[in-house]
Amino acid sequence: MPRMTMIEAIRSAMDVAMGRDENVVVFGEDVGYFGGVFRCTAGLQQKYGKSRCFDTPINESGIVGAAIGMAAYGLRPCIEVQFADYVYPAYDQIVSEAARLRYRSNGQFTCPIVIRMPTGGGIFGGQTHSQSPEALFTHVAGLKVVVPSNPYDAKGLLIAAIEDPDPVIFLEPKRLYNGPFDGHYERPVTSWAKHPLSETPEGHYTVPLGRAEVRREGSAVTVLAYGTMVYVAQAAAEDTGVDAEVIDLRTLLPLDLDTIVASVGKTGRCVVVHEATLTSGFGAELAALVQEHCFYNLEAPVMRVTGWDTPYPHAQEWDYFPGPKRVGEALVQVMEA
Amino acid sequence: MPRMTMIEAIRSAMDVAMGRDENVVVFGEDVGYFGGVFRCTAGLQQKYGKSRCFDTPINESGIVGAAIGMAAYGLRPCIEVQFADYVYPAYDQIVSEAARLRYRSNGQFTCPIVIRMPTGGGIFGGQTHSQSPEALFTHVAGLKVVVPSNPYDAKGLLIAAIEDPDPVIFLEPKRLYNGPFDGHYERPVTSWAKHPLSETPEGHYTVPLGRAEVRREGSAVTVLAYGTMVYVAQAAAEDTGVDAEVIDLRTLLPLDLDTIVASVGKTGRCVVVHEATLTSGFGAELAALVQEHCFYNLEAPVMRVTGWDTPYPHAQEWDYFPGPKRVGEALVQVMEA
Amino acid sequence: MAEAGRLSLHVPEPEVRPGDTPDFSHVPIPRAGSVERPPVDVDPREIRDLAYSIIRVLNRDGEAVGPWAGTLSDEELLEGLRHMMTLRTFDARMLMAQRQGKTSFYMQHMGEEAVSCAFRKALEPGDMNFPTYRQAGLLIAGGYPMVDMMNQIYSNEADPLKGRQLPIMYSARDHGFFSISGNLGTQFIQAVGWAMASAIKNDTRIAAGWIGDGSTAESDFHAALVFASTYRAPVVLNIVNNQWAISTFQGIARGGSGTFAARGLGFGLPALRVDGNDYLAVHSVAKWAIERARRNLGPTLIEYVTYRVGAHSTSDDPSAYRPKTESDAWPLGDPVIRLKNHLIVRGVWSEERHKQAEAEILDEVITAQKQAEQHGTLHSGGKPSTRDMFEGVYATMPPHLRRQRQQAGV
Amino acid sequence: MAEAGRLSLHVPEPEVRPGDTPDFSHVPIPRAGSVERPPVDVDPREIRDLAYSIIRVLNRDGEAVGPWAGTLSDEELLEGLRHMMTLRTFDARMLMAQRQGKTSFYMQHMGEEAVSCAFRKALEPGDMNFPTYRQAGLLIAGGYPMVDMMNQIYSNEADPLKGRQLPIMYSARDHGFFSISGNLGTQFIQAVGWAMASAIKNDTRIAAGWIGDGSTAESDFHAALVFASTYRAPVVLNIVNNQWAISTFQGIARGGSGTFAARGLGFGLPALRVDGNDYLAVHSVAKWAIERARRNLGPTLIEYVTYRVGAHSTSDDPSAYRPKTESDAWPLGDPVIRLKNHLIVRGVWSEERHKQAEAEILDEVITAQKQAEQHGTLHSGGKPSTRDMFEGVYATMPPHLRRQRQQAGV
Ligand SMILES: Cc1ncc(C[n+]2csc(CCOP(=O)(O)OP(=O)(O)O)c2C)c(N)n1
Ligand SMILES: Cc1ncc(C[n+]2csc(CCOP(=O)(O)OP(=O)(O)O)c2C)c(N)n1
Ligand SMILES: [Mg+2]
Ligand SMILES: [Mg+2]
Repeated sequence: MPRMTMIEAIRSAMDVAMGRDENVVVFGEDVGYFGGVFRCTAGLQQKYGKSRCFDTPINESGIVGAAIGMAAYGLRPCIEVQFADYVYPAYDQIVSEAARLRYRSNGQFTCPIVIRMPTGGGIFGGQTHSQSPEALFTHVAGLKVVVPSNPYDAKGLLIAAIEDPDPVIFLEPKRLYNGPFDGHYERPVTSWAKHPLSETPEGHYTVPLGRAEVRREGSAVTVLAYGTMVYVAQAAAEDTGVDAEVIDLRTLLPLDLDTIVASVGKTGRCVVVHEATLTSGFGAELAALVQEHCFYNLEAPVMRVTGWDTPYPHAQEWDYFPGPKRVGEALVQVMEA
Repeated sequence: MPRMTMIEAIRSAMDVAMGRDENVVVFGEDVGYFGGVFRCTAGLQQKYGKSRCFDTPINESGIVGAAIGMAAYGLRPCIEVQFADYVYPAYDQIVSEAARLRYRSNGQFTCPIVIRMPTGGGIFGGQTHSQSPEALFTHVAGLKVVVPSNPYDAKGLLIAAIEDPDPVIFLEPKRLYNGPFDGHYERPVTSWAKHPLSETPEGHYTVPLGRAEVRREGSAVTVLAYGTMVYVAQAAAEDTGVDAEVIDLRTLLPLDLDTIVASVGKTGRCVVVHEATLTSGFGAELAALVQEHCFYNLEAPVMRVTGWDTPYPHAQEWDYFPGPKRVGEALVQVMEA
Repeated sequence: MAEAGRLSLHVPEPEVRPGDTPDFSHVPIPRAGSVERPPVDVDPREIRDLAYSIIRVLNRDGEAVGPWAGTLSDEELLEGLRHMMTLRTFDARMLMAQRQGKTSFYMQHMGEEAVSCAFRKALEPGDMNFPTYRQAGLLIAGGYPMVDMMNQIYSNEADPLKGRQLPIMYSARDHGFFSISGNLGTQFIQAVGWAMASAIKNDTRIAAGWIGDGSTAESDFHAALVFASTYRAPVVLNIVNNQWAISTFQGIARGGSGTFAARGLGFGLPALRVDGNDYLAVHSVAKWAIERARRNLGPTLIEYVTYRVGAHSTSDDPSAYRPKTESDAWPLGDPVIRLKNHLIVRGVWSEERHKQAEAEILDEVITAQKQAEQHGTLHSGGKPSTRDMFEGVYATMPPHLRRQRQQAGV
Repeated sequence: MAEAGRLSLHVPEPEVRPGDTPDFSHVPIPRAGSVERPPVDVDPREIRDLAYSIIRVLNRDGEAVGPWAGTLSDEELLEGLRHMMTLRTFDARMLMAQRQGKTSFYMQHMGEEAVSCAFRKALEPGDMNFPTYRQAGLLIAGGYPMVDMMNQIYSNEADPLKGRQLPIMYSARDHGFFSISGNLGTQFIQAVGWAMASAIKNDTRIAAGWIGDGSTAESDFHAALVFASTYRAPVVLNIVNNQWAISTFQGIARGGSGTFAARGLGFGLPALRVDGNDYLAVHSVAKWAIERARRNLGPTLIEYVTYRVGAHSTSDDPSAYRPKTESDAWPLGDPVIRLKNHLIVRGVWSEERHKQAEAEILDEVITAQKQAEQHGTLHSGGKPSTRDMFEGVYATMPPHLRRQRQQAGV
């Protein structure tokens, strides 16, 4: 099977979707001729023409608003916001319009759009190229929120998202685009070529939305993670020797609660990890759910290891980033509790 | 002492602040000549002139963006977004600009603005006049988030917010504007005139940000609430006879964790109540914090009673609204757990 | 005033406020028939002056004059009059229903009936409107059943939107009427997106966006103009300038620009201003712009100059911010009366037939209302279920919502 | 192509792509000196044509001609040249430093030096700029120490912004330079707000907003124009049209409009287009607009026609989307060379003195760089502390952040 990077897998997903369904269109800033600043759409304009893959003016609200109109017409726009940090101008269109269109029109109009955006830190991108805004979307009824962690999933989830009848926020951890990053920034990075999950079929397949995957089995503590943090959590388990079960959530909304509850039921302990700021991050929802559903199994409070409650800094990136050291300390601490 | 409604108290706060500090300016849609669709700014233009209280074009991003520029100049804008449901177009200015200005400029520029907005449901306002978006702000480092529940607090908190050196999101539960609403929509409503907390000094005073208040002492279970839900929680306690301690959080960010921990330490049980949708609502953060800080005192999982994860409906308002019946059931259930 | 050499803030003010005598004499009203009618494939740069004039057809004597007089037949005009009268009667009844507590909220069209009623008749089946809350004429003139409108307003058991939406926030896909959003401006760019989709699919259908004078200040207005201009989308962009945005006069949104139509000039769009109270002028200008769009010549921006005679909504009382008599002084008259007079001049209508039509229409509306009320009103009779509240958030209900629905006991 | 009678989508394309021969012959370049200079209190409606022309001062022979030639002295012009040369040298050194891994990111000004350098000299102390990331000339020409700029770029222990901001996102309040945001467009309306504040306080200071051609598509551009127009804010609104927005040519943002300046016409603003590679023209037009603002006559929109010679940023490689030789074909030449030639024609400069100045400036920049590097670079030497990361989120650190700082062990 071919090996792909995340970027190649994401590109392949759009290629396959455009090839199968003429209603799939792709657009965004620098997405057309150039193929995107991360090259995720490279070659699509050439292959499918300027009507189906094109550059847009720099107006995120316009990009999403136009996509909503197109979706109401019957197309399936898969659009790019250049960085998740730049999604806020489109927030009204997403929250007030895309998320509620099916509901408020009682299904007369629907909004099958996918909004792709590079998310997360670890590239010295400073406050405007590092944010993880997933919790701002998981609070919004009507949206689905997906965060893939490897090429295989990225392609399968993106095809599933494009085929989904409802709006999907598709967050691509940019630190994973070219290789699995485990947060050991001082060590050489590995490339996807050496990782089994870079084996990605050329053709069509889907990874269903709403299903988590256990990435590392363990009996001592359950770690809930997604995106880059999946690798950080695995590294923390290896580094500390704590027998952690690492769950890659993949879809945050709707959430695969069953897999979580089953695991915490077994381990009795839980650590939640994400890059976003702590307060009202998605970890809060996870902690709340775990204590709601596993209260009588829990032997220690659910701990959260996250970005600090500050804007994302530039120079102090590795102090901010919840790396294997901080996650490892939490694993040890939760075992001692 | 004079008795005021919430509206009068809020107006009085701005009046006092404008009278004391020439740098306080007030503006927003319909805020100037007419005095606001809820009349919170009535009379201020007449008293302080058109340069200090004026109508704006209908552009929420423009209103906040202009306020940020004014704050950077040295003014203290206290602005109105007509309904919290209409804040999203301004979300980028709030999150990317107001919240981070002090940090990113290392204090060279600051952003002492207050963004007032009517929030919450209970008025048959449908999906665009009923939302409670507080969790979308509590996730943002650099913001403060305030939700008053009575005239005395509303005035004192609003003056404190205007005098605060940082941006404050000031959410006014519109269902409380004219009287304390306990969610018993089928019973006649009482007016503020009959409630002790409508006693509001004419002049200057502040209620400090970041401090919760116990509204009802109790020993069986702690209820964390804010805004309209404070009265619903009290009603639920009365209706069920459960000896609940009801805490009015007043400020969500920064949160008065000490008061919460002290109470749950005493009761060993906790129910969180809010109008906003459940998933990733502020209740998630509260539940996460309570289990983190009170784990060994908890005798039952922290329960959340909230709006459902749907857009805010029109006809089914009272099925959606977390009224005293639903809160009461949770109280009973948490006591039985 | 500030000292010399010092800056000061300019805040635009309407010329009259409650207590003053309304005066529109400064508003330049060109003679009916005086504005040229360019070919639809005109270079927009050649017709910039149309953004500063007003295209009018009906003169004071009720005659249709000039190059925009159009080709509507007697039957079509009589139908148009009927639509406007129906809308006005519908409004009156629903306002009353709101006062009677049968619903929570209502918004009327008084004075602006020509805009949506006439525009609708210039469209073809399959075209799509992205309306605001003040274009119910698109439904009335499009043959959408009044009783379904009322069911929506009453949030009753037959409400096509299952009680989920605020009254009057209709949705009627099959009638070319997009689901109304309560958020201002958002749908202007969606209309452009729909039109782009039609162009992408080499379809023949076009879209129409709608926005109020006040809402042109919203940022999505800009997004719409940028996208429409860049991709030459087959869309007609309609600005309904009814002089007021709740309590705020149009000068606050318009600022130093001469007109709202002029906003289109910076985008190279043809920008036309039209007498919004003149059914014939509205229809004729709409036809022109729709033909442009359909011939793939790109978008057109139209400003309809009209006046909001009533309150903004049932939550509003305009006497607090404008003279009560302002609407009487409005120089473009009443759209119903003007079309009525024209039909009388044309010899196909009379005061008597008008009175008779009024009675008939009232009857029709009351019949519809009775029918709707059999399905319930907001606080009594049949209503959408709690289950309806949980459904339709997604195509398939996800586990967490199923759990919540169960908790709610339904 | 679509069948006859069918719609199709228009997507603007630049005329040349890699492999093609660049050709700007279709870009109309008016003769230097040919555009009138109206009085600053002109009625904007009378000068609409200025939005479609280009104000130019320096002709091909290096002479300053026409009504906009201005009154800059030899000394002032020599200083201007030095500022532009310094900026160019600064850019070259910092680009190299980025390649050497001393910082994470850099953005240069090559070809656009005149815009920010000349504008800065038309301002008064106390005025405030709201710049984008491509106006470092405002700092250089304003006398802000280069070493502080470098400390920011290096995120070192002397970084005035404590390592919190991406390189080049400077903030220098005392130099009239607002904290740069990485989010496009947001600061255009903030500039208007600052200007409104100055007017509210009957101050004399004015503001300047800055935006790129691509970013005019952002919605806050609209917000800025609406507010500026309504309140006649004392602000100069600058659009730097450098033809590109990363890989996207200006036609995608501009759409069917003739020019970006024309966007101002729909708001009734005076809208001027100026040769952005002509130091004298930029300065003269800036003076005009700033005087307008200061005399409380309201906002002005200016489009600077220039060309981004370099890559968008150190993360970009333009050879993937435009011919490598495109910048050589750019018809407005190089701002440094043009001013140099003018000074030679004026008789106050020579090739030799220019070479000598180049050497001096390189020396100065290198000296500053050495000084900065003593405080560390991104990955080595002194750096802002983890404590700095926790501070300054609020004026007073709230309990939850104190708890987190403690957890972080600092
Ligand atoms: C985003 C947003 N901001 C504010 C409002 C509140 N609001 C409802 S209608 C209205 C006035 C709109 O005026 P205009 O666009 O002129 O339309 P008209 O009501 O006159 O038809 C306002 C401010 C809203 N619905 N949405
Ligand atoms: C809101 C937002 N969207 C997208 C970006 C990514 N981005 C950074 S620069 C840029 C191009 C800007 O082009 P232009 O305005 O012409 O300025 P120039 O770089 O040419 O000076 C883009 C799309 C951003 N920084 N902010
Ligand atoms: Mg209006
Ligand atoms: Mg550019």
